[in-house]
Amino acid sequence: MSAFAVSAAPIEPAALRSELTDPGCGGYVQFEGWVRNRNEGKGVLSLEYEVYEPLAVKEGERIIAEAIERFGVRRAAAIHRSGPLELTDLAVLVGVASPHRSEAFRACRYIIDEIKLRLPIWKKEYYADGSAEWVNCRRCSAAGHHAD
Amino acid sequence: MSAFAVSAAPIEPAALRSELTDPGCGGYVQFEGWVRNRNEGKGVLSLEYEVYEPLAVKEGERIIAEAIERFGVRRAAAIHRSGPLELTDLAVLVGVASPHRSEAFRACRYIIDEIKLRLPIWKKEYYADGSAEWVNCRRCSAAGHHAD
Amino acid sequence: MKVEIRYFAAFREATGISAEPVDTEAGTPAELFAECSRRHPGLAAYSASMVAVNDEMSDLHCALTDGDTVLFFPPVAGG
Amino acid sequence: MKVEIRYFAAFREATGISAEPVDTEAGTPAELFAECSRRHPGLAAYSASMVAVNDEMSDLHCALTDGDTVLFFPPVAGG
Repeated sequence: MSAFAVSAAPIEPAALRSELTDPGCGGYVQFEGWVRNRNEGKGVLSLEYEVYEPLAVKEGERIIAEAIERFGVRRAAAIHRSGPLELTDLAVLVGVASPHRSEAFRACRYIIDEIKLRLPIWKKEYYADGSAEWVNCRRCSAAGHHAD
Repeated sequence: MSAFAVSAAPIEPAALRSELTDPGCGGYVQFEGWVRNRNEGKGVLSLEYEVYEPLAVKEGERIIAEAIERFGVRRAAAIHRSGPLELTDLAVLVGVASPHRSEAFRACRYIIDEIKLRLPIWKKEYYADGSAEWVNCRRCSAAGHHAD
Repeated sequence: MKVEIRYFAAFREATGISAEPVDTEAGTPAELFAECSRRHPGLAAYSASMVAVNDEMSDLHCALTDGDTVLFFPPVAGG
Repeated sequence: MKVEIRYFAAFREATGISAEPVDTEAGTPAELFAECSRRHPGLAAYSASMVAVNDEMSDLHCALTDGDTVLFFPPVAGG
């Protein structure tokens, strides 16, 4: 398995966990990002991820390699969904196995933080009031203008 | 489900995860303690947990309640195994769901740290050299004496 | 004063018993543990690290009362 | 100089296209984005936040060369 993957199908946490099982590891930390029913005060009904996969995979694998190098953990991997998702669906999964738990917590936190900052992935949210918006894109509009 | 449980049967992570699923939560952090093949330089073959269940459950539920109160997370639960375990078996499982991920990471870390410090649970390790030992009990022997 | 004592894990193995009723003048769990160590030489190598009284976590220097159940815990190692 | 431009997410919706070949004198992705904003008024409300050149993350002020593929990314929101 590649350390980072993009999946159009539902993510199975049990599969990632088995891939990372290692008799030399005493601690395993898993992060899951779930589709939430609210964002910045608005009711969310569903959302859609657009992923530029060639670069997301390349940069995702780089992030995993950095985490292994920086925190000395034994094994790490992550999967990000693409396409339409419903409430409570699993949007992103990160797993880290390490001899000791402290490094596993820190590496897992690092990976999800960097995934959110660096990967070419965009999220369009569909709201209860009928509107839809690319998340973060209000902030990306130039001063004095309004995005949509 | 009670927030903290002791189980003599194998722990199923998927069951805990479904119990904690919440459409108001965007972040879920799970910690798993796995039986590791080494401890303090010795090869471990298997181990056994002894749990004083009435107090472990009471104190375990207190830890979960503290984590929810202190970090403001929405939902948290944990399960600890008792009895004989083999390498890579799941010894303890902690799950925390929260609107945002930062609190979920901190609450999960708090719960596992406190479980290790406060619950009346003891671990006897069986080593490759044929010996067996209650973990931590060398440290509990008085100065000038040797535990076993 | 009569109290019930329970031993766990390494303490149970060191004493060879998991429980015993005792008649004691010990005022605290710490004094009671010292008394037990004289009765059970295997226990003399250890010091008590945690104690519970009547299924509540307690303190080695709390006051014992007649009828208490005192649980002596060796250092814990969950997780 | 000929380059290929690709637009994603909000940028694709703002321009109405996902890619276009252009002949340009722009020396950097930043200059190129300004040029695109004049051609696509919908884009004028935004500034580019991240750019990739030939499938490598790059810098808005790097030097472009003939034949490059330039990917303009709006602010990302994975996770």
